[in-house]
Amino acid sequence: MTVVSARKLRLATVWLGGCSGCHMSLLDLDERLMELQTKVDLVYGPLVDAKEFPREVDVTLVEGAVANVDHLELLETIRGHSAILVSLGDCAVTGNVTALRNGGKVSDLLTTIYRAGPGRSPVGPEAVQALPALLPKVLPLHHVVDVDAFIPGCPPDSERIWAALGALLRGEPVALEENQRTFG
Amino acid sequence: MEARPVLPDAITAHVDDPRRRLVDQTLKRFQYRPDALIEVLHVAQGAYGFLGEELLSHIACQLNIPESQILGVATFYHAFALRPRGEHCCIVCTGTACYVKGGGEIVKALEAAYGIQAGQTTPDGRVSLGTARCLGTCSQAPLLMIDNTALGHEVVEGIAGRVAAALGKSSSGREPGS
Amino acid sequence: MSVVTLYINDRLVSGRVGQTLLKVARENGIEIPTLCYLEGLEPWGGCRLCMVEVEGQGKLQAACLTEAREGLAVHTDSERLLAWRRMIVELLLAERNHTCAVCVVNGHCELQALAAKLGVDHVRYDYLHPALAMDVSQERFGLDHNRCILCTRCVRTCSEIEGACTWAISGRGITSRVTADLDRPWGKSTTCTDCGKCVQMCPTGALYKKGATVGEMVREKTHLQQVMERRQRSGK
Amino acid sequence: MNQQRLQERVRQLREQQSTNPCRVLVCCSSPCLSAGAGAVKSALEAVAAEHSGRVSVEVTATGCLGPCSRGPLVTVRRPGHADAVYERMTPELAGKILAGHLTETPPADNLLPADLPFLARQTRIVLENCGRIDPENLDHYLAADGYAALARALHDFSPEGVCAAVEQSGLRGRGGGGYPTGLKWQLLRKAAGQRKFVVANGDEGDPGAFMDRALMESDPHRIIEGMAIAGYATGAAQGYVYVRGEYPMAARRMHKAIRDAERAGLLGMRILDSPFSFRIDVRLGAGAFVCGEETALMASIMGRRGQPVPRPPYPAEHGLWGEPTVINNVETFGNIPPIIRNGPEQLAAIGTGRSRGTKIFALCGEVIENGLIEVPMGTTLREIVFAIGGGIPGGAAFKAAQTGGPSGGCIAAQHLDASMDYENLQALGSIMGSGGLIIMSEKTCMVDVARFFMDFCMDESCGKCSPCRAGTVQMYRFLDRVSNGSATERGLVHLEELCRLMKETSLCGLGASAPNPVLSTLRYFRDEYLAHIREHRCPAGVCRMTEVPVTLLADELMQRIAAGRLDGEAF
Repeated sequence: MTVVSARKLRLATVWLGGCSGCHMSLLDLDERLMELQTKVDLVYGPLVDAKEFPREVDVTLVEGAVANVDHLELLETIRGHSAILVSLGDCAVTGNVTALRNGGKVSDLLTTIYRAGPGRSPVGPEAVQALPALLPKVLPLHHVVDVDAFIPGCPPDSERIWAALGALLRGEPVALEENQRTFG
Repeated sequence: MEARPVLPDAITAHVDDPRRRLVDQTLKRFQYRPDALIEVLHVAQGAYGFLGEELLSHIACQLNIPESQILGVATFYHAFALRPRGEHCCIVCTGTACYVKGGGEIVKALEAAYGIQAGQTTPDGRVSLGTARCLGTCSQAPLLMIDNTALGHEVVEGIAGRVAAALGKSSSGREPGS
Repeated sequence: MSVVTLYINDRLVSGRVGQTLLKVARENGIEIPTLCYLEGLEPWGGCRLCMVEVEGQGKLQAACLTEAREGLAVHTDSERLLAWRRMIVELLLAERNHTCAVCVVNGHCELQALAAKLGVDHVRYDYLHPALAMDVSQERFGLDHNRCILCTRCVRTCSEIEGACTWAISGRGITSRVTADLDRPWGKSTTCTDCGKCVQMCPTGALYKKGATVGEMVREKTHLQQVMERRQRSGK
Repeated sequence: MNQQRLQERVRQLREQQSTNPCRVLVCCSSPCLSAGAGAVKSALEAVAAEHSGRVSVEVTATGCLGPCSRGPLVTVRRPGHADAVYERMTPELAGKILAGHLTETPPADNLLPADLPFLARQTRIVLENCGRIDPENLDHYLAADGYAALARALHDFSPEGVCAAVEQSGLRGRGGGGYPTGLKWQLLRKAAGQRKFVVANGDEGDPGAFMDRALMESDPHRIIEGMAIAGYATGAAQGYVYVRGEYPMAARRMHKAIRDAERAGLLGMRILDSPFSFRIDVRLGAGAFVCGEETALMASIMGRRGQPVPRPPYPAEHGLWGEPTVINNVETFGNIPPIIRNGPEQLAAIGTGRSRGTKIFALCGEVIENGLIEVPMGTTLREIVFAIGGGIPGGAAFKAAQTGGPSGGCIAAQHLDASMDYENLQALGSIMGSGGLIIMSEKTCMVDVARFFMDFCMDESCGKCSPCRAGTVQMYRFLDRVSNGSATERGLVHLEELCRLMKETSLCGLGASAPNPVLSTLRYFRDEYLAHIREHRCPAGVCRMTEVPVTLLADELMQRIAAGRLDGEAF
């Protein structure tokens, strides 16, 4: 899907079950952010106070794994409204640290932390009014929706992000060099 | 090859144990050759009911095979058990013919009846529920074995009752957890 | 020592009789990925990453085990082989818990490096996330089953080089595990000589030196060759 | 015992058997025993004792006659009368029938029709003695031309001559591989090496297959004779019979037969006073399907983990303990004595194309007549299922026949007229395999069958090579998702890719053939897969579709939590 480069590219960044390290790495672009904002309109994300995920987004960088029901629904919306969806960072690509809970059961997890542990929040069916229900297993993005490009790394350093964004701006598929696509 | 020197410590205490004598006779019959390991394990499993650590260590020493490789062989094959099995064994055949005629349902029914998963033993050590890939009597499908008696052409309805009855009658001739 | 000549990727190369295709290829600068193979150890042939196409043979051959014979025509990097290698790396990454970000050998792991080289930037299969134990009973080293890919380098090193035969694979199929003696904690093994050769040979973070930081986890892989050469030279 | 005394003893035995007024054969193979044949036999012996004053009756326990689902079976054989075979015997009925025969008023209840298609339409060569002789009695085997082939081979044939005869017969491996047996023996005969070995593969790990068990339990001497001839032809002095761990009775009977043969001078040192010596040991398997693969089998015989090693080098050059070894299936050895005794032409005349001779099938599943049948190669599936097997119970429709077990595939209804031989079955996407033939009706869900076989391969994988160890698990998980309703079509693409990966890169036959059941069910029943995935429905009604694909997981979870269920674990 080539992106028309005449008008500014509509870019969105989202942060699901992750630690925001990838967004901080995005900010590490430092002075290149100036050059980026001449080509890109940031239409959604933690750095923008848009409430609803907008339509006709050209590129969405999604950080973090799908850990609960809200993530799942938001990701479906993102896929529906985005031309190109990019998994940003190991959590989105592999589930990484967020998925470390997958070895056990959700009910054991909630019991250990909230019923028997120090956690303060409500438990059981009434909890779901306040908090989104946890999925039985944390999933990487491409196990839920089709993903067009992957930027591995925890966090992916700013060079990789810049290389990927460059390709996307030129309308080419993302093809990172060997040393830029290692996990971890 | 002459017989291995028997270690001086606790192992010699077993010399009068008839099961140990049976294992040692088998070792001697195969002239302590390492390739007799599986035959010896069969005899040991038959005599003791399971392969304890001390027993495996003795066999490893006699056959001059590293202990790690003995464990590798003992855990590779389905027939050998490293933990004591129940007094009675209830094996449900889940070969293709039995599965196609409802063997899977029978396993689920018995798992519910005894509150254990296939491959486990009831807490009181009385019954071990297991499945087998194929017992070779497909014409009696679906079939299950209670110790040595077979229940062929079985159906799910009332299976737990018939298994309990068969368990009552059969004596497996081995005290539990030996 | 008679020479054997063959074609690898349509390039005429030569090697000594008895050498494997892998050795001949590597001596001629042709790279074939491997994980379970290690110079100095008996080839195992389990990881199946070094499969190559040999003209005239229907089935793919494992380069680490197939002898180089006169006049063979071998292809090591067809599109099909690259696809199979990527899929095998994906299967390995999904089989156990390879969370590189929090791994003790992050940056020094052969599996991690191979994934990047082959272009595996995501795993399409279900992550199995098995709940596996760790064994830190050994004084200087630790064993983490979550990172083990069952390449048996440790087993072969311990039996062929050190001769202690502490390690062996027990269990079968997906439940196979590296175990010491009769499944004893490593620290209580009666045969382990604490030599640490297995830790040097492990491709991933399964066997590691306790207390070492991620940066210090550089392993010495050629260590084995020198031991073997000195052993040959000393005529043992 | 040399050849003349052997013929002398055979003549004596035949004469004694012909004078015997009444012989009762009770099938005591595993299926009939588990259906109560033991009690039937003791009842018959009691009746025989009552009449012992007037007429001597010989009650014999025999091996498997074939129609196992009609067990327990009793055959009454009286000179001048046709054999009377009775089905579903109970102790009382058997006693009544024998008493009736002895008083010349044979009752007709439970009498099998003489032309029962199940028995009449078979060509029993390998199974000729099964169910007609007492497997634990050497004399019975000798009376049925036992060891005549061995005597003839030692006396009239050179080793090359035996190999040539086997090659001429066109016999191919009955274990499923289909490699020409004569060729295999020639390779071993020419191989250098002082110690050579002959191995009989009786591992028979395929679920739903029991031909080798029936043969080992019913006619063990035949296998020993076949192995001895192989030893003579190839120059081997030691043989091993690898009996499956789950067949204790077969192992016992093989042990006894070996001891009896050695005591009679037909095995061991200087057989029949000839310079040829041949020893056979029994090795008991311990529950590992992979040990059916020849290199894993050899590892198991050597007391190691049953893990295959790549080939080449083939066992004929580098087998047990590095020495040349030939490995054939038990049924293949069963074919050898008739080749030497009646000449290779008899076997070569039967069969189609390059598949010569007969094949034993274990017919079971959704078919009226369950049991053991031996039919010429090239018999059509329709004849086996409907003519011999009596069709599907309850008139249900035939859906598929599964051959080759976990390494085979299914044959759909449109190929009912396919001829059962090596090449044709392969073309249909299945394999001949060891002979397990499981018939499936509309009640069976093919996705569930594929899942069942993948669960089997996943559990039986030896774990040595990564495509099979990890690939079978991923394929099983996806098939499990299809049958529980949480699969997506994207997964179907990955499944087919994994099938090709395993076929091409697995180290041994288990991994290379594990995808066959999946590929063949996809080939013939793809619509069932799509019905499960797209319409969330199991056409056969077998699969419990309790889960949902990830796209619908959100509201499914909310409903479960609202209903107090927190067990959303399946996804």
